[in-house]
Amino acid sequence: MTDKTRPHHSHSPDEIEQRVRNLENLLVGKGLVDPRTVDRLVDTYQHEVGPRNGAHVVARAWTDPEYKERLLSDATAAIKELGYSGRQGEHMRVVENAGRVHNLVVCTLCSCYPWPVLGLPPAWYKSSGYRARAVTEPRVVLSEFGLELDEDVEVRVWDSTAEMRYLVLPRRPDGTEHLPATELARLVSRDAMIGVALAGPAP
Amino acid sequence: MTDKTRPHHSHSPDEIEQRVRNLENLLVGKGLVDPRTVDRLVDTYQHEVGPRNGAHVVARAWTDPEYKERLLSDATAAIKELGYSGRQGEHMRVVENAGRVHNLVVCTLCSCYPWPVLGLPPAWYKSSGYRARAVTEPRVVLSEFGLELDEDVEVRVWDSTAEMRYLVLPRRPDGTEHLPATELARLVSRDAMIGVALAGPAP
Amino acid sequence: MNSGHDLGGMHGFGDIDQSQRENFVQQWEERVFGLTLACGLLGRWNLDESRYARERMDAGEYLRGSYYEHWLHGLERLLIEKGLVTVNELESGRSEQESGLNPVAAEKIPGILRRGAPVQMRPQSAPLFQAGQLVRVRNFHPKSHTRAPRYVRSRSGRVSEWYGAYVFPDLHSASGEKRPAHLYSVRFEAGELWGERDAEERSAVYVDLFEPYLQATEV
Amino acid sequence: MNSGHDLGGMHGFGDIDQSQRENFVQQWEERVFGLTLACGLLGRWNLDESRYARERMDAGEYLRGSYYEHWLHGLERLLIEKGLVTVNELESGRSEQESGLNPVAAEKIPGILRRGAPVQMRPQSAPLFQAGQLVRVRNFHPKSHTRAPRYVRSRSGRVSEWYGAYVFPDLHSASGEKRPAHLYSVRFEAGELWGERDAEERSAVYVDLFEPYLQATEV
Repeated sequence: MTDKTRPHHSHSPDEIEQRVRNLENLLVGKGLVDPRTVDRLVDTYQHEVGPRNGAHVVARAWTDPEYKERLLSDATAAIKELGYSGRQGEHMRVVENAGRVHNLVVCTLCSCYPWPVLGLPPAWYKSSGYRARAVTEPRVVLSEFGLELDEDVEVRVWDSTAEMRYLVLPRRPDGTEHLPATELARLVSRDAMIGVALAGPAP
Repeated sequence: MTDKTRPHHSHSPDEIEQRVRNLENLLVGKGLVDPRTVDRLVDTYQHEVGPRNGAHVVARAWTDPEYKERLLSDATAAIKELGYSGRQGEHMRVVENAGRVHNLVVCTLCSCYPWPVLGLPPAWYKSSGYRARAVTEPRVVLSEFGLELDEDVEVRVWDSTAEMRYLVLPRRPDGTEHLPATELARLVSRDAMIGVALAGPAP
Repeated sequence: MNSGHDLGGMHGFGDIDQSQRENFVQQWEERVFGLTLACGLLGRWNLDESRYARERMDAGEYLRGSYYEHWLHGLERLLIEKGLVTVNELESGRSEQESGLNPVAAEKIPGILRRGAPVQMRPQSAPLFQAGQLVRVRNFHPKSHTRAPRYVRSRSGRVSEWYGAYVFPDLHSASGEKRPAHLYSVRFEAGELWGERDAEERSAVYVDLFEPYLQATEV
Repeated sequence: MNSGHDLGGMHGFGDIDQSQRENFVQQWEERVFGLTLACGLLGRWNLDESRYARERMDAGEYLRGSYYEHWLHGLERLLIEKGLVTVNELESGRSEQESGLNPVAAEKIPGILRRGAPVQMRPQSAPLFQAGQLVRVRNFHPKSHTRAPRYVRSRSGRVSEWYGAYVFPDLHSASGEKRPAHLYSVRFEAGELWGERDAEERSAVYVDLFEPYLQATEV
């Protein structure tokens, strides 16, 4: 449509950039914020905390039935065993793709997401379209992500409306019985732990 | 808030003006539109059709009980008697402020409004705020318009969701028994026929 | 469709700007108004299609945009969708081919406006509901055009009046087919719509609803 | 509040832009993220207040704006509302008076993030509902903050799990008071949410809902 010929945001990137720079200068000037603290916060989630943590948890669950049991019954504690805990993951729950069930996670009201195991969410997870549609037409959404579910599979959508954060435990791919946990973890993508993909080698 | 420092619309007036001018030139160039027709349409609703028509109807109803009866039972026909009919008023209904009842008209989905008797709606009638709030907090809306209703008055809000157009028949002000219909009509404002005001001398 | 246009019950818009007492706020709006009506008179789309065209505007653009920006968007969209202009033409503003149609002449306008376009039809069946009857609006969420606002879905009210049969807009916007549907004015108590805690006292909303939106309900 | 943020079930957004696979799309977003967290650590507002601050963004701006524009709006709003900066300062970008507060040091960040801020509380009563029980979400439309999305209001579902008692966000955002409320995961069949005609087959939505949102319902 003709929308394409028109700018999609009300404020130019330059304007916002300037506004944010002014805000930071102001907050630093008032002694409210230490810019090194801001750097540290950004750096933590850019480089330290990310979906490798979640993949570690998943691979462990695939290879250790007792761990898996603990993970499904008390995810927060089981995940902490592996060293992951804290902000935006104070209370976690793991939902398993098993039998004829596929799970999908969304936050329709904002962008709740299990930071300690997945880091910060991808921009699409926070988009209006995903938040609006994941609960009404999850199969259509999944098929846009390239995931066509069999008709007899039930889709369970988890809308994170409170402080419980959800992580999908994907199905272990066939033919991986011989692989060690470190190799298995490489098969677990962030998208698989949100539920918009299956575990497996990257396409 | 800081919103005030930022532009409120995505496109500058100049941009839209140019876009509309281009569109009109294109449509005329393609032989789809005669600019004189556009002039005529605008002129009709700018200068010919307006709330004086509705005021005429109301004053007649105040002074002619039989007319009022016809107006309340078949508004479209009764209004046509006075020469008003047509587009966006093909089907009309008049609701009377009587007893302990006050009526208010809105169109939450777009901007439906009885053109033949009121002309085109004021911009506020089409605003998001009016459309959103008239159905949830009509008393608050009315009080913003300066109309404080007694607690025992029932507010009836008419949401024009189909092709029926609503006109409020306001209460005749006290002490006007001696006035002829032509004088009475001057006491009937557009706002009174939408329901956000009472009939009476302009404040 | 559930989108930005379905405003009943939405919060956060603040006070109403009563200073805008005229219909047209800016000059270009007059032209958009006239162009929309003039193009509508070509008969290539109906009123329900034009409403649906506006509703499909991106929800954020709709809510940020002024009223006649909705109309402008709807008109451009319909002109393209109905093949009356091309995207290229719209972007360049230059006609690449004459339409071969005859624009409606200015002289015809008074008669056209006076006649209007009534949408009442002969009913094909007896109305299912009667005045005084309790009904419930169905819970449905079509992506297509509907005139049942979201705030009345699943809510129960009492039929206040039967208006006769009218063109059913949900179908009319989708296919152009004019099928009659019984139309009712239904009265909803404010407490039923918004919950007793959040509703104003002594207040009711009357909504015009087509029979396919409604089902009988137990008292 | 019913506003632009309450997106579940809204139409008209088109395909999801999957190309945006990173969290930060533009450089300034990193700063907004860090500033928001750093200011939050001053302890002048809680998480629910910061959500409510974003929700109060004009609905059109919210839907047109990018995610971190919501955050930027919310942060500016809270800084002003809580008296940490003045409108003048925000507009000029120049500090007119030092805050006298101590900013959180970078060295403290790892510990703070690792500890997080748990919101589970000791229950003050036994939970009213049990797993397997049918419940209905109340029909309510507060202008204030709530975590019951509009699409589940009035809908019935089955309690899937009781999670314990947690800080009740509706109150927490309004007054800062931490009052425990039982939290349940409730399973809603898609047909119950969207109507049989518009729902996908074999699909259910699990929503986390606080006890005050719920009432027992007959089967």
